[in-house]
Amino acid sequence: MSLIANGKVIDLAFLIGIWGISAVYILYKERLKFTIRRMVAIDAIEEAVGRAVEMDRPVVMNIGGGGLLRGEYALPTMAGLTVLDYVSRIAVRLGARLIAPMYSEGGVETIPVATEIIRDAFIAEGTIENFQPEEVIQFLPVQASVMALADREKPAANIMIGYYWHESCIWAEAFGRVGAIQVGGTTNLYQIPFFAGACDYVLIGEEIYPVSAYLSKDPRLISTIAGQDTFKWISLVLILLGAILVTSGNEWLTNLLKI
Amino acid sequence: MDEKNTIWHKLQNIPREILYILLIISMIIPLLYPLGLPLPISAQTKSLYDSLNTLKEEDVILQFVDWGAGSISIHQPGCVAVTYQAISYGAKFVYLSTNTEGPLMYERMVTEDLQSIFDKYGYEYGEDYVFLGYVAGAETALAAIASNIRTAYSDDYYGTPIDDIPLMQNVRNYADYDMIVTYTMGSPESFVRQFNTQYGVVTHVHCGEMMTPNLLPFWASGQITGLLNGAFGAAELEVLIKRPGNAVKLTDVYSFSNILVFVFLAMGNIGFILTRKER
Amino acid sequence: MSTQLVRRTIPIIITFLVGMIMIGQWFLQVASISELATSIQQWGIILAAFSMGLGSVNIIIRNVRRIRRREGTDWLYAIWLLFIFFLFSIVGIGFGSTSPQYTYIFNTILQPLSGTMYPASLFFLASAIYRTFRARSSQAIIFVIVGAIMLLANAPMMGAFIPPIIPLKSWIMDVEVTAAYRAILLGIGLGTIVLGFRVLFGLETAHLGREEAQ
Amino acid sequence: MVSSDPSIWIMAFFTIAITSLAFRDNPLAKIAEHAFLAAQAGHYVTMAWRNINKIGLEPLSKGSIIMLIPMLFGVALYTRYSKKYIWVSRYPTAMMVGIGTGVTVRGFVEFQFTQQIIDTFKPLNSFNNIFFVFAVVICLLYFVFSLTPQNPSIQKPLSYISTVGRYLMMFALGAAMANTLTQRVGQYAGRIMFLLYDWLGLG
Repeated sequence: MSLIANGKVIDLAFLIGIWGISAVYILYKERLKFTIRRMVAIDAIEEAVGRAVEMDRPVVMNIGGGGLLRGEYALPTMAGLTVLDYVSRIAVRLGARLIAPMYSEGGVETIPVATEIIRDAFIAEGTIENFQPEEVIQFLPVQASVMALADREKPAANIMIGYYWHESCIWAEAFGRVGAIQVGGTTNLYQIPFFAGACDYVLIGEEIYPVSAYLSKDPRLISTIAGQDTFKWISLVLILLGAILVTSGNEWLTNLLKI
Repeated sequence: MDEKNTIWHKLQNIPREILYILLIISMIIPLLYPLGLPLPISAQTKSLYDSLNTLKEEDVILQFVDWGAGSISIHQPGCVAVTYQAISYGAKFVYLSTNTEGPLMYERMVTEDLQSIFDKYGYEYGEDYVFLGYVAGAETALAAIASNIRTAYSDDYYGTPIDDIPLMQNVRNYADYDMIVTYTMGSPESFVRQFNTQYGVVTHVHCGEMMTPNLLPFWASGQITGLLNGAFGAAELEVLIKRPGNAVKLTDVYSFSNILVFVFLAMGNIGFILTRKER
Repeated sequence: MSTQLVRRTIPIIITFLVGMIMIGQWFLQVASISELATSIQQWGIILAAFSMGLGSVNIIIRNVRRIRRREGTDWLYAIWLLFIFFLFSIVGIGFGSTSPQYTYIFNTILQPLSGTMYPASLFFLASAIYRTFRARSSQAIIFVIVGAIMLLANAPMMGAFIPPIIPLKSWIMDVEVTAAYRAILLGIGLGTIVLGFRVLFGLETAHLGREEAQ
Repeated sequence: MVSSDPSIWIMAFFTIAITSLAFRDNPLAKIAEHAFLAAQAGHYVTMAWRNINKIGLEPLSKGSIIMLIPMLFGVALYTRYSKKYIWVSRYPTAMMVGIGTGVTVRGFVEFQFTQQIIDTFKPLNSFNNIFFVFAVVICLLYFVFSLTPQNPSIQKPLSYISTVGRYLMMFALGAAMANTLTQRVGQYAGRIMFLLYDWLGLG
């Protein structure tokens, strides 16, 4: 009666491998110096803010209602906060007016963090005096209040990155309706179709993490992404190898993976 | 150019309220005058039907009543159809729930549909079917149920200690569950992980249409045996067991409403393309 | 140093130990680990039940504050909210959820509300489809065309008018969508496994709050 | 024949009030929304109490002292509301996160990695199989963000491949959008059934 349950040996090996590689990459992140490839999403965000400056209309950025208390929702919310930091710096530098509506029901703990981030952007540009905290407006994700903001402000750009539930189509429609360029991304697989439909550029699922890693240059996040990429390459090779072997009737790899 | 322009602009700016009223009307008509259109049977529903046909006397099926009031119209017909087909093989049912509204949904389903089926086959509560009620903890509770059901339930929903229930005498853990079925809008993947991946228990899922793309890869690999695709799945199963009910009526609604929303999508985009030359 | 140990390090160690016991139950055939894991899972059920009450405490605190502030009609809604909350919790705990009294208030109040709240987002989605799902770019054209085909394919009536739509729907779902979603799920699967590593080894402590972040 | 049962009328009122939220925000909708938040929280308390009672308190009263640990940890969750002792609530939270993460992640490797790869070993002898295998490979390449070959001669074809991957995924997202709309129609049609059959007594 072997120690490891039958049919689970290879899975345990993969688990140890995935965790091991992540640990090694994180430990030697300075020396390994991974980088994130330039992503179309970042051009889309820059273009959206640039358009807002040209048309002298505000930029709206929202990070969803996920909050910071549960890992599954905290990570996309933190990615949203990183992009908020980047967007607010560009907006302040180019003189575009930034509005960051936040949920007052879900994830209220993010409001002080977001306010701090926007204040830092103003401090960095030395224009702290025209930072009005009420720019960080609290909203229930009720259609009326979102629609009202969109119709009143008529923003040129709307960026939504974070964790969303079924209110995502309320946000997407409200700002798409007034002609804003929209960039949307969430890890909630059920909400990606709405962003794909309503936004000019959609970040599909975990694509929001490399975007935030690229912007924040956080070596730990970059090395975590590199760890996952290593195993994406491994699964790519396994799939191609397995398909070719199975085509010639050889079940060797299939049985190996089932040990 | 102006006259043509206004039509396309009007096409794009129909007020929301009119769309909603059209949508509600498109749901009312087929509910009052059912069409009864032929339904193609999908492979996902067929694999559930075939799996239920392999049931034998005294087999135990765990049915997770995990839907809430929001999806009674989709999930209740599915659970009734599965029970109707399985009861003809003499299978025993353990109903339980990981959704807080589950217990009230179970009681509504019994009074509306299941009581007549149980009476027809002479099924007694406690002997042939039992309801254990709600357990908190989502996937953690499933792990406990799989390894030892008595850690999650010390009695049934009506207070009878679990060891005094005849049916539960030989129902202890995964080895005693012949198959499990979950009817949920939440996370059916957690059921597949804790029952099929770990112990190889046959797992069926009745999910909403929205979740089907997420679950098809697990059906294709055989980790999910039967997959009911929302109201379509329930209706197809109702057709296969020759007992058409509310789910078939729902697919009539789909004929009207989906085509209406297709018209919305087409109008919006035709108007957009034709007014594009100005922009 | 001791507050650091007691306030952050021991909770991180608890998360690690408990997580490893769960993983041990999965991979190792050791009876003692498996029994320990099952009993800890029972503790998890009790903790989950306790945490369900946290939402109610938040609601009570927030709405008592709204009543004290007495702004316009806002505080009337707060009183109405607290009345319904105490109606459900007192009848629920007092008579028990199987009692006819509780079944009555559930079926009359919560069932229609919960049964309509989420499905009513149908209207928001329908208006989003009409007003913002536009074929702006070549990728959006693919999205709109396939969305249109599937809307027709999801109408059984169309099967009579355009018979090839049935095999087309099953090809779209069983080949294209399955392949694309399998790739997305492989990516998310790896992400979840690495997130699990960071949570269990204390690299990810969002759930512990941020006061004494190192 | 229109129903005479007052509770059916209350249910119809709530159904229409919530639906009116989609048309325009109005006091009726606000009453219904607040009632929903409160009733749901009250229902959670009721269901939570059953679990705590049956699995925690009763065994404890029957002498299994070990149950003292989860019960005390459960009570400790509520120290979150005191400024001074908020750190105590980290112990139950840490345990819950440990159990939850462990239970979920342990199965992920086999569930969402090895079994998915094994099922993608399709014999390349039919169009569907070839399309399937290469669609998975191309979409997977789209999700490689950091370990991409540096020399430009490979980067060009790689960027074309990831664009093809994006088209394949937008294709799938279009189908998912249609299915989401269909599901919501099916859910809301249930409420129309209640209004037509139970309330107005038609059909």
